[in-house]
Amino acid sequence: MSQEATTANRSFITPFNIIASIIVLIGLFLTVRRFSGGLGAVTNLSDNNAWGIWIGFDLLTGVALAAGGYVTAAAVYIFGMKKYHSAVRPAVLTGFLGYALVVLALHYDVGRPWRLPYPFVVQQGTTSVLFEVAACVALYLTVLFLEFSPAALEWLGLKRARNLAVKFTLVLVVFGIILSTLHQSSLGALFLIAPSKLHPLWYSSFIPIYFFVSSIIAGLSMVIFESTLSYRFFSSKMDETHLKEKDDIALGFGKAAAYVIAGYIAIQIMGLGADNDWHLLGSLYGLWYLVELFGFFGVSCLLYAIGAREKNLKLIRWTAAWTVLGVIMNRFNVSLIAFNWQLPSSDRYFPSWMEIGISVFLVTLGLIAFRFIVTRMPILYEHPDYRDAHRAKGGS
Amino acid sequence: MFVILLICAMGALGIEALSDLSDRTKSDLARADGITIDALAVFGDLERPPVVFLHDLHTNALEEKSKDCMTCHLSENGRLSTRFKRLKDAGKQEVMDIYHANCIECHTEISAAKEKSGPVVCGECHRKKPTILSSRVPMGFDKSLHYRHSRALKKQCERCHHEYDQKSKKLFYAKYKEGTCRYCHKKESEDLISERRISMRLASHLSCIGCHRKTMAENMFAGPISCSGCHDLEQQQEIEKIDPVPRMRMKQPDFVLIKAGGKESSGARMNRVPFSHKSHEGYSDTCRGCHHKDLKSCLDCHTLSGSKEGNNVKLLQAMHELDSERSCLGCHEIKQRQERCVGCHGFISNRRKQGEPYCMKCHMAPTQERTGVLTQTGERELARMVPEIWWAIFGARQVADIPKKVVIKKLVDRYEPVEFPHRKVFRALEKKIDGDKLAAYFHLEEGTLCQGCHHHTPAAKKPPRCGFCHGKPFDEKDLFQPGLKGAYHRQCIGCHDKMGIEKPVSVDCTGCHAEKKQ
Amino acid sequence: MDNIFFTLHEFLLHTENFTYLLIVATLVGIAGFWYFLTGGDED
Amino acid sequence: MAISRRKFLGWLTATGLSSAFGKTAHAGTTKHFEGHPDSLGVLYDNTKCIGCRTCEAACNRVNDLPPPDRPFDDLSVLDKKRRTDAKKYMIINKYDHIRNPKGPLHARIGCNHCLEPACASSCFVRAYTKTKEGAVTYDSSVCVGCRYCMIACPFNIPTFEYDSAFTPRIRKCTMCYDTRLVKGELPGCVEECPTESFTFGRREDLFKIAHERIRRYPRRYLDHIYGENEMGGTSWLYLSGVAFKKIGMREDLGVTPAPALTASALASVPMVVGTWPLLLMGIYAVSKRKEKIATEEKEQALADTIAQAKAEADLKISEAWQKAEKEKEKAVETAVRKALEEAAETENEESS
Repeated sequence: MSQEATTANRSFITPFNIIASIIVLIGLFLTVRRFSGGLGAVTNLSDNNAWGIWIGFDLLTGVALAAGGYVTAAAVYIFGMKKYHSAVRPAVLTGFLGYALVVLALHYDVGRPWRLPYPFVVQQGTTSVLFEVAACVALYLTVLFLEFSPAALEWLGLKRARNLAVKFTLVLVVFGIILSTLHQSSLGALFLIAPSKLHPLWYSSFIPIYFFVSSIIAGLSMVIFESTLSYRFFSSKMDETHLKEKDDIALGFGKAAAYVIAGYIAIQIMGLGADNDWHLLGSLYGLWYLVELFGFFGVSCLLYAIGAREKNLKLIRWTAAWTVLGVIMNRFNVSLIAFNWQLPSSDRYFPSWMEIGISVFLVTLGLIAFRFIVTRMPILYEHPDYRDAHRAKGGS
Repeated sequence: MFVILLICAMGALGIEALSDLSDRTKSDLARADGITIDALAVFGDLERPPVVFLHDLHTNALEEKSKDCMTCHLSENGRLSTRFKRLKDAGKQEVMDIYHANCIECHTEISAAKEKSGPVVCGECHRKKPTILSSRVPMGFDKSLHYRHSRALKKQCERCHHEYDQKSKKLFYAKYKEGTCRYCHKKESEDLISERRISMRLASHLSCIGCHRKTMAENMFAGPISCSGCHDLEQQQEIEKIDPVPRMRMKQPDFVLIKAGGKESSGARMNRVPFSHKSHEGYSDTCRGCHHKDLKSCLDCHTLSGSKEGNNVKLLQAMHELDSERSCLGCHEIKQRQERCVGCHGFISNRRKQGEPYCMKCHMAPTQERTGVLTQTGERELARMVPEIWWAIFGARQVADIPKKVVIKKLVDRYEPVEFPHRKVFRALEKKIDGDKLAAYFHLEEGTLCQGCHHHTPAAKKPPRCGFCHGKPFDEKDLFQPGLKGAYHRQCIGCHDKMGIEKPVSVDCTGCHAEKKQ
Repeated sequence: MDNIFFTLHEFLLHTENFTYLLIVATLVGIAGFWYFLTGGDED
Repeated sequence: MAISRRKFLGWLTATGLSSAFGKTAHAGTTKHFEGHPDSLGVLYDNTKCIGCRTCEAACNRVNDLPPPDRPFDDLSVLDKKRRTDAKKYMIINKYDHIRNPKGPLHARIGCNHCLEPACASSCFVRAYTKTKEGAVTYDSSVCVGCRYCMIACPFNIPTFEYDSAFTPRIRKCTMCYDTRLVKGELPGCVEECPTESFTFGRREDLFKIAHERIRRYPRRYLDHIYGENEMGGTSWLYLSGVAFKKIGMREDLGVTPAPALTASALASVPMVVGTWPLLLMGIYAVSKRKEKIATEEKEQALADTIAQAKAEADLKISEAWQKAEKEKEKAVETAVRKALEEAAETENEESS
C-alpha cells in the first residue's frame, strides 16, 4: 500500500495493486484446487494432525486480532470514554472484516462448507464447545455488521435507515461484548477436551480465561497498530477530530494494554502453580513457553508502560506490533506447536506452501476490502450531515 | 504475517529435533570393574557424588609398570586389606585425605611423565552421572567350582570353612558343619568399622583373591584376581566346568522321609513323603538352593503350624509354595517351564488345586503309627523301598491303539479337512519326556501324557471329543470356555510356539488347512 | 424425552439443549427489561 | 461361527429392558453415570494374538473398504508401525523388539468405543452416537467435516477422507453396528480371529473373563485391564503380557471422561450471559451519570460567570458616573472663582 492507493482511481498501476492482484490470482487458483481436489490436494493435514494453520492462524489468530471491535466499543460506549470515539468505526470495521474473513477461511477448512449451517438448522450438538463458538461467531458477525451499517448507510445516504440502526447501538454493543467474551474464551476451551495432546505448559483448565484476556490485549494493540497504518496511508482521509484524537488513543490504549498484559502474565503464572508445572520449565518446551510469556508479553508490558509514562508514541506503536506478534505466537503454540507434542517429529505437521498461500490470499482480500471501504465510507472522518448527531447522543 | 508463521512452525520442528537428542544409549561403555568408592558413607552423608573407580584399568596400568597390589593396598599379617592405602577407617578427614593426596599425586606424576593419566580435578572423579554402564555379574561358587577347589586343596575344608566361637572370639573349624559362607556372612558387614561378621562381598574378596595371589606367588595355577576375571560374563563362562560333579560327602542322608518334626510328629495326618536327597542334590547347584538358612532339616523350623524360627512358614507352605524355588512344588513347577514341557504345562494353570491322585504321588509312605517303623535306619530303608514298590505297581506305560490320524472337518466350507497326525504327535511328546526322571515319574500312569491336549477329562482310551465342551464361542452361560475354533488354534499354535516347533508356521493357514479344491 | 441418563454425555446433551434456549430467552428478556426500566428517565 | 440370532436378540432385549428399569434410580438420583447396563464389548488378549492379520482382512471385507496396497497375507506389513486411516478401521501392530519370552506381542489399534466418547462430546452436529449396545456410530449425512472429533479423540482414532472433494467423511471402526451387530452377527474381526484373541460379550462378563485369566496365569499377564478406567472406561478392553506403553498404548490418559473436561467451561456460558449485562449496563449507567453531572456542572459554572461579569460591569458604570459628577463640580467652582477674581480686579482699577 502507498499514497497512490488513496488516489487509485487515477492510475491503477501501483505496487500494492500489482502485488495484490498477483496474490489474488494465485489465491483463486488454489481455491479452485482446494474445492476440486479436496483438502488433501492443498494441505499437509493428516489423521494425526487434523487442524493446520487455517485453524491456528485464520480462525484462532483472526478472531483474536479482530477483538479490537468489542474492546473499543466497550471503552467508548460502556466506560464512556468519549475522547476515543473516533477509534470506534475503524475498529468496528476491522473487526467486521476480520470475522468475515474467519468465516470465509472456515469454508476452506471444513470438509463440506455448504453444511456449515447444519449445527443450527439440522442437528444441534450442544455438548460441543465448537457449537458455542460457531453460534457466537455467527451472531457476532451479524452484530458487527449492524454496528458497522451506519457508516455504509451514511455513504449510501439512507438517513432513516441509518438513524434506526444508530438507535440500537447500545444494545448491539452489549451483545457484542457478551458474544465476544463467550467465543474468545471458547476458542481456548476447544482444547480442554485434549489434555493428552496439548503440552501441559499450555494446557490448563484456565485456558478459556487466558484466551479471553489475551484477546483484549490483542484488541487494544490492534487498534493502535491499525490506526498507525491508517495514518500512514489514509491520513488524507482523516478529519481533524480523528487526527487530534489518534495520539490520545495510542497513549490511552497503550496504558490499558500494559495493565491487562500484567494481569495476563500473573494468571498464566498462577495457572502454572495450579497444575504444578514448574519442573517443565526446564525442558525445551519450557524455554519456548518462557519466550512466549516473557519474550513477547513481558517485554510488551514493560515497553507499553514506559511508552505510556513518557508519552513516547513511537515506542507504543512498535510495542503494539510486538504484542500482536506475541498473541499470534500464543495461538500458534496452542493449536500447532505444543499440540501433538508427543508425536515423533516424523508425524508432526508443517504447513504446505498452498495452505500459507490461501491464508495470505485471505489477508490480502481483507486489506483490499478495508481500503475500498475507508476510501469511500465515513470511517476515518465524520460524515458532514451527522457531525453533531453523535455528540448529543451516545450513538455512532 | 507469515514470517511469524514460519518462525513458529520452525520453532515446532526445532523443538522436536532438539528434544530427540535427549536419550542416548551407552552400551559401548559396559564394564565389570566399576567400584563405587563410598568409604566416607560410614561417617554420614556424602558431600559429593561417590567416585566410580575402574579397578582393572588401574591394575593393568600398574602391571605395565611392573607394580603390584602393594602399590595401593597395605597388608596386615599377610592379608591384603581391601582398603586403599590404609588398614582402618580412622576418621572422615583422614580417609578423604588419603584418597585425594594419593590419587592426585599419582595422576600428576604420571601426566608429568607425559603419559596418559587420570583426572586431577574434583568433578572428573566425583561425577553425578556414571560414565560407565556396569556389566558386573555376580560370581557364584557352584558345585563344579567347589569340587575343583576341594580337589586342588586335597579336601582341606578348613582352608576356607570355619565357625566363629563367641567366647574366645576366634574362628575355628568344625568338621561336617561346613555350610555356605552366606549363612554367616550377610549382605552387609555387621559392623562396618571394626571387622566383625564382615559382609559376604568383603569376605569372598579377601579370601579368594588373597589365596589366589598366594598360589600365584608360588607360581602354581590359581584363579583370577582381577575384577573381570570373576565378574565379567564372558570370562566367567570360560571357567572350567566339571560334569558330572562327584557327590559332595558330608554325612548327608541318601533318602529321608519328610514328616512332621518334633513334638508335632504325632499330629501329622498326611502320609509321609519319601525323598531321595541323593538324586536331588544333582538338580540344585548349591546346598543353599534348598537349605536357605543353614544345613538343618526343613522340619526343624517349618513345623506343621509354623514357628518363629521358621518365620511362620508352615510345613505345608514350605513344601508346596508355588512361587518359591525352594519348595518341592515350586521347583518342579519351574522345571515344567522348560521348552519340552511347557507345550502342555503352559496350558495347565499353575494355580490348580492339587487333586487326590497328585498328592499320593509324593505322600506315599504311610504314617508312623501305621508302619510302626521307628528307627532312623528303618525309616531310611522304607524310604528307599517305597518308590520301588510304586514302580512295581504301575509297570510300563501302555501306548497301544493310539489313533494314527484324526481328521478334523471344521472349516470345511473354506478349506479341505485337516488331517492331524495324532500318533506322530503323541510319539513326539513321549520322546520329549524321555530320560527325564521327574517327567517319567509324574507321567507314569497311562493317559497322563494324553491329558496335555485331552485336558479337564479323566484319562481314557477314548476321551470326549473337543466339540463336546468347546462349542460356539462367547457363550454367556459358559463364559470361560473358548469356542471350538479358538480352542483348536490356541492348543495347536500355542503348543507349537512354546515348544519351538517351526513348522507349520502359525500364521500360515495353509500349513494345516489345505487349500480347498474346486 | 425420558429423563433416564446412562452416560454423562446424554445428560449434558439434555441439559445443554435447555441451557441454550434459556440463554436466548435471557438475552432478549434482559435487553427488553432494560429498556422498560430506563424508559421512564428523561433522555 | 456367527452367534444365533435368537441369543443375540436375547442380549439386545436384555439391554433394552435394563435400560428401562436397570439403573434408572442410580442414574436418576446421582450425577454419576456408569454407561448403558449390559452393553456389549470386546476383550483383546494380545498373548493369544498371533499377528495373522485375518482380522484386518475381515474388517476390510465386511465394511467394503477399498482393497489394501499390499495383500493381507503379506505379513511384512507388520514390520513398520501403522495407524488407522480412511482405508483401515483397525490394524494390528507387531512389537518384537520387546525382550519378551512370549515372542513378539501385538497391539490392536482401532476405535475403543469409549463409554463417554470424546468424539460424540465434541461433535457439534451430533454425528456420533453411543448406542445402548456399546458401539460408537457415525452418521456422515450430517457431518460438516470440521474434524474436531479427531482433535478430541485421545486415541487418535477418527480418520478423514482428505482426498474426497465433495463427500469427505470421517472413517472409523463402528463395531460393525449397522452392518452386522443389529443383524445378530459378530463384528468381522471378532468372528474371523482364529485364536479368539477377541472375546465378545457383555462388558461386565468381559471383566470376569479377564480377571479369571489373570488369576489363572499370573505370570503371563500384566495385572491391568486397559479400558477399565482409561478416559472413563471403554467398551473395548485389552489384556497384555507387557506394559501397555511398550506396545504403543498410552497409559497417561487419566480416567476423566471426555465430556467432563469441557462441562465446566460450557456451564459457565449461561452465567456469563446472565451476569455480564448487569455488569456492563451498571458501568454504563455510572459513566452516563458521571457524564450528566459533568455537563450540569459545566452549565451552572457558565451561568455563574455570566452573572458575575454583569455585576462587575454595573459597578464600573456607577463609578464612571461619580467621577464625571466630581469633575463637573470642580469645573463649576473654578469657573465661579475666576469670575469673582475678575470682578475684584475691576473694582480696584476704579478706585485709584
